[in-house]
Amino acid sequence: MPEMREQLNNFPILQNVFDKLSRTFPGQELVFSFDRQELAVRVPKEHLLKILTFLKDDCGFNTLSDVIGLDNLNIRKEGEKRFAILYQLYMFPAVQRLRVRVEIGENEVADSIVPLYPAADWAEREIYDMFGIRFAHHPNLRRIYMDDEWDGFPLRKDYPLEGKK
Amino acid sequence: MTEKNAKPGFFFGSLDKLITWAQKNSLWPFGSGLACCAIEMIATAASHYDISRFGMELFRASPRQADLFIIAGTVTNKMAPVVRRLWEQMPDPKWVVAMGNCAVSGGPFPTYAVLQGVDKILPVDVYIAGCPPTPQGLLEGLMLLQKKIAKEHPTRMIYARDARTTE
Amino acid sequence: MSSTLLYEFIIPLLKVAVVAIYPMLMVIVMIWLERRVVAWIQSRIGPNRVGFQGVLQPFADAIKLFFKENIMQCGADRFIFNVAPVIVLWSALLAFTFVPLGGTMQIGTYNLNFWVAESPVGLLLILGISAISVFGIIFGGWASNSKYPLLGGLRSVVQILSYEIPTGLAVLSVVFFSESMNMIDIVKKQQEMGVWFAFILPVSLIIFWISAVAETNRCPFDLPEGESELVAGFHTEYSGLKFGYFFMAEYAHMVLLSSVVVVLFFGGWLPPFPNVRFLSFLHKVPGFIWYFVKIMFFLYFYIWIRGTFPRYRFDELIKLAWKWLVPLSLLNVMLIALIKVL
Amino acid sequence: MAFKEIELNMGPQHPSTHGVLRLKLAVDNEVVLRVEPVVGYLHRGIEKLCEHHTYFQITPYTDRLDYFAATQNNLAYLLAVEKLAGIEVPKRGQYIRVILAELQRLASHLAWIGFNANDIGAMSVLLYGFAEREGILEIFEEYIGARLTIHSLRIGGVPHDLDAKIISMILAALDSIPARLKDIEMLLSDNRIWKHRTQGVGVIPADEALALGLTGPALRAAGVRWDIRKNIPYSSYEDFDFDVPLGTNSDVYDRYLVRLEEIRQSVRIIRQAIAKLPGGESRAKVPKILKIPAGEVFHSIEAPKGELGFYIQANGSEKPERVKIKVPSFINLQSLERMCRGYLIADVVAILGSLDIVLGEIDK
Repeated sequence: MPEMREQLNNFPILQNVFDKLSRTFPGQELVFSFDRQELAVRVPKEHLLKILTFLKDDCGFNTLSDVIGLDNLNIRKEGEKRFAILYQLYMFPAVQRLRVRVEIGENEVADSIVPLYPAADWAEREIYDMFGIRFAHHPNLRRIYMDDEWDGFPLRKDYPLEGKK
Repeated sequence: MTEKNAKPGFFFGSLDKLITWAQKNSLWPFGSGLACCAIEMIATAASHYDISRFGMELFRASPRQADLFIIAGTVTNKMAPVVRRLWEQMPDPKWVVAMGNCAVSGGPFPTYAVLQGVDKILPVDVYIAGCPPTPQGLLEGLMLLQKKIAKEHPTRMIYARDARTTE
Repeated sequence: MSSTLLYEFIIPLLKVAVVAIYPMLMVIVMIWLERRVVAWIQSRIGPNRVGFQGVLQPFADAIKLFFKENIMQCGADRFIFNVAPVIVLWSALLAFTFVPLGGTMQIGTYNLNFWVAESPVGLLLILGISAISVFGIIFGGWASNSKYPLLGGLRSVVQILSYEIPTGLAVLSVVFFSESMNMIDIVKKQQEMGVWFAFILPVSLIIFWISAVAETNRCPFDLPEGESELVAGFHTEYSGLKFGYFFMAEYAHMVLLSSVVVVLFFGGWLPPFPNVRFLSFLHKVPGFIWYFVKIMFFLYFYIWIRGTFPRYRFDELIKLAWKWLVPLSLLNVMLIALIKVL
Repeated sequence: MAFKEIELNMGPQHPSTHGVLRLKLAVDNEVVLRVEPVVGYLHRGIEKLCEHHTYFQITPYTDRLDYFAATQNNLAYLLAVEKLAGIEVPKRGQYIRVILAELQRLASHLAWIGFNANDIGAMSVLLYGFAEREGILEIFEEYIGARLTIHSLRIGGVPHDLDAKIISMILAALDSIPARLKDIEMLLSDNRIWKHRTQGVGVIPADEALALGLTGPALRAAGVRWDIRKNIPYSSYEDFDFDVPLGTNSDVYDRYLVRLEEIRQSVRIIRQAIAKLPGGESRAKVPKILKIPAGEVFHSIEAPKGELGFYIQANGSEKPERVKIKVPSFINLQSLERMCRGYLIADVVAILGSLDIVLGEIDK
């Protein structure tokens, strides 16, 4: 962890976010990574909502740019979960970005962050539509792109490009 | 005189010419665009390429008053039944122009969500290649359609009455 | 052939034929004129491939519309659906009987006057008959059994009714001066006074013109067939010649209201500058030429407005009618009554 | 009389939904109670396609996202790839990219003014906007050969250099734009009907706009000073001085004014870029087969519609593992529900137009 602090030396705001996070959540295994000037933190699924509220209220990440779904079927190491969801946070007006990563298993249910960031409503519906990851307490979790009675989740790695006939 | 290749007499022949002349010169396109080709269709209707010279500038918003359906863009599987219903709502002497590679054959999107070619659901009269076709390409396609309309025989139902059944 | 048969039967019949064909001809001219002028405003060329400079374009449209399939909505009310366009077009054509197209011309012993009927309440009849077109629009909107035409129909009811009042009051202020509602007397009065009513009553001219544009559902008041909101408004479900009827009726109404404005405010068939000595050669030109020139100006004005203005929102439209035009026209009528009395 | 709510369907085909968007309106005699946008009618699966194509082959797909601003999409994608692969674009290449991107912003805003005015009834402004846009499309046709989906940028820089003919065409186009803007402003800006139709319509407060993730001119009209060209300068935008137009009461009229002002600022940027165009190479050396080691990057730019971001996850091969496109119109359309409550149907059309959404981008 200490060498992570040196990497953040010329990014003061990100450095104190790093300090605050490691101070308030010492127990949980938060895995930080800083590459190409982008700070990313891997967060266990159970504490996601707590950490995101903390980031929003205390650290000032007041806007959510994007919610990204990943299917790491082919590149995951042994024992790792299949899916991952990334929350791209943005701090305005201090102009800083942070990426929070959560690993989701095959048919686990992620919890929706719509109460925190209303912008995530459609993005989560898109992830459900494309990957089949269900979100708890989502206002109306329905498919957004495909027909409602479409079977299969297109962006999964095992889904053929031309679609199932 | 076998009904199969019944020739239109002088009266029906000139009547055909009159009707097709009128239909050719007042093709009102249906104001519906799907994707990028729609922008080139509007650019063709704008002042630089000016489709109104051929009397086509009245883009009717309701299918009831349009008689030319330019499929300008990608027809996805979700949109296909809608496009089919719009085509059925148009009154009868109607023509379809498939504008752009997506409408002609699915174009650069061979994916699960795209209908590979609009002629799977609609009878297409003119195919225009290009992604998107330039306004000159669209104008050339429309002039081809005008030539095709000029050769039609709308009064065939009268002078070749029995031919209709054998067709 | 006895002269009474000629004078009493054939000439009025010819006149009726002329008045029936005249709006149709004007519609043909208007279709071409509108598409060319709007295209010119929008730096386009407009139809110029069909016949010389696109002159045959209206005929091509009409013939094509004639041969279109005639679609009837399944849930539509058949009779009313078919009657609506006829009412709209018929109301415009019937009103033309009282419109004086020109003065009287001396041919041999018989002075031919350029109007079909002359009635002491000609003005009221014209406005009354042209207001019947509202029924056509509502029938069309309601009978199409679909949501957008219904909304279009409702909008046109409120719009045309709320603009009848300013029209009536503006006409009232004219009648104060002309002391008669006979269209021919109004023109004769202007000839007698040597000045057109437009210069005496500019306010009522403006009021009448705004409500005329509103009554024919023309931009910026074209909410009943607002293209971008209600797909095609009340005539969404009409195809083929029935839509052609609505199309022609709109233009016929425009020609009708332009001719009413010309007769009321600009002296129907009177040559301009009547008392200027060296312009007296203008009197040689027959009356209906002047009438035609003045109408073309107003028809051009319709198209000019269409090329420039955006569309009103519904509550703005009603606010304009009730908060601006009605009080203004009431004030105008009172003012003119005062002037007449003093 | 029992209150009966009409369910009006501004269906996938409607003159003013700018493409295949379906709006389910719950309407009480023209007053809108609820709006529920339904998207997906133009979903072509571009993200799935990106996983089956190499980094070079993906650039033409990004043209077809926001087909009004093809160069901007290329720029966003290419900056993300170059950041991932660590490719340094030479200064001249960056300047030419800025010129092309700003020209594309002009074309997009001019088309938007035309569509928004046409939705509100002023059809002539659509023709004026498109006539002006033709001048810019001719420049692209001269530079790269295509008009709309132009694929005008490459990994590492730009395919061709700007020769004197293109620069003279650009300067000629820039001279004619202010005159045309004056025409449009004369027709619209102080027109009473236009003001009635746009002022106080579709108002959304600044904090709610931020919470809903609104970006671009719609957010700047709420007075929030967020322009990525200024906040996180990319592709040497820090060398040019331009100001970020802001609105005050965040309604359709302010969005219209902000976009008008942005056109003038873009003209300023292009003039400065042409004046200070440095010499040298316009494209970096890029290997024919580009294999990018495992890693992920998220990079976003200021597209005409808002913040357009690309998230790319590389897996060492020449094809990306995952490409996620953060699309401004997708998030902006979400706030339509919040903006349209209580207005009339005619206002829904005006508000939808002011958000400047493009369906190719929303449905990906």
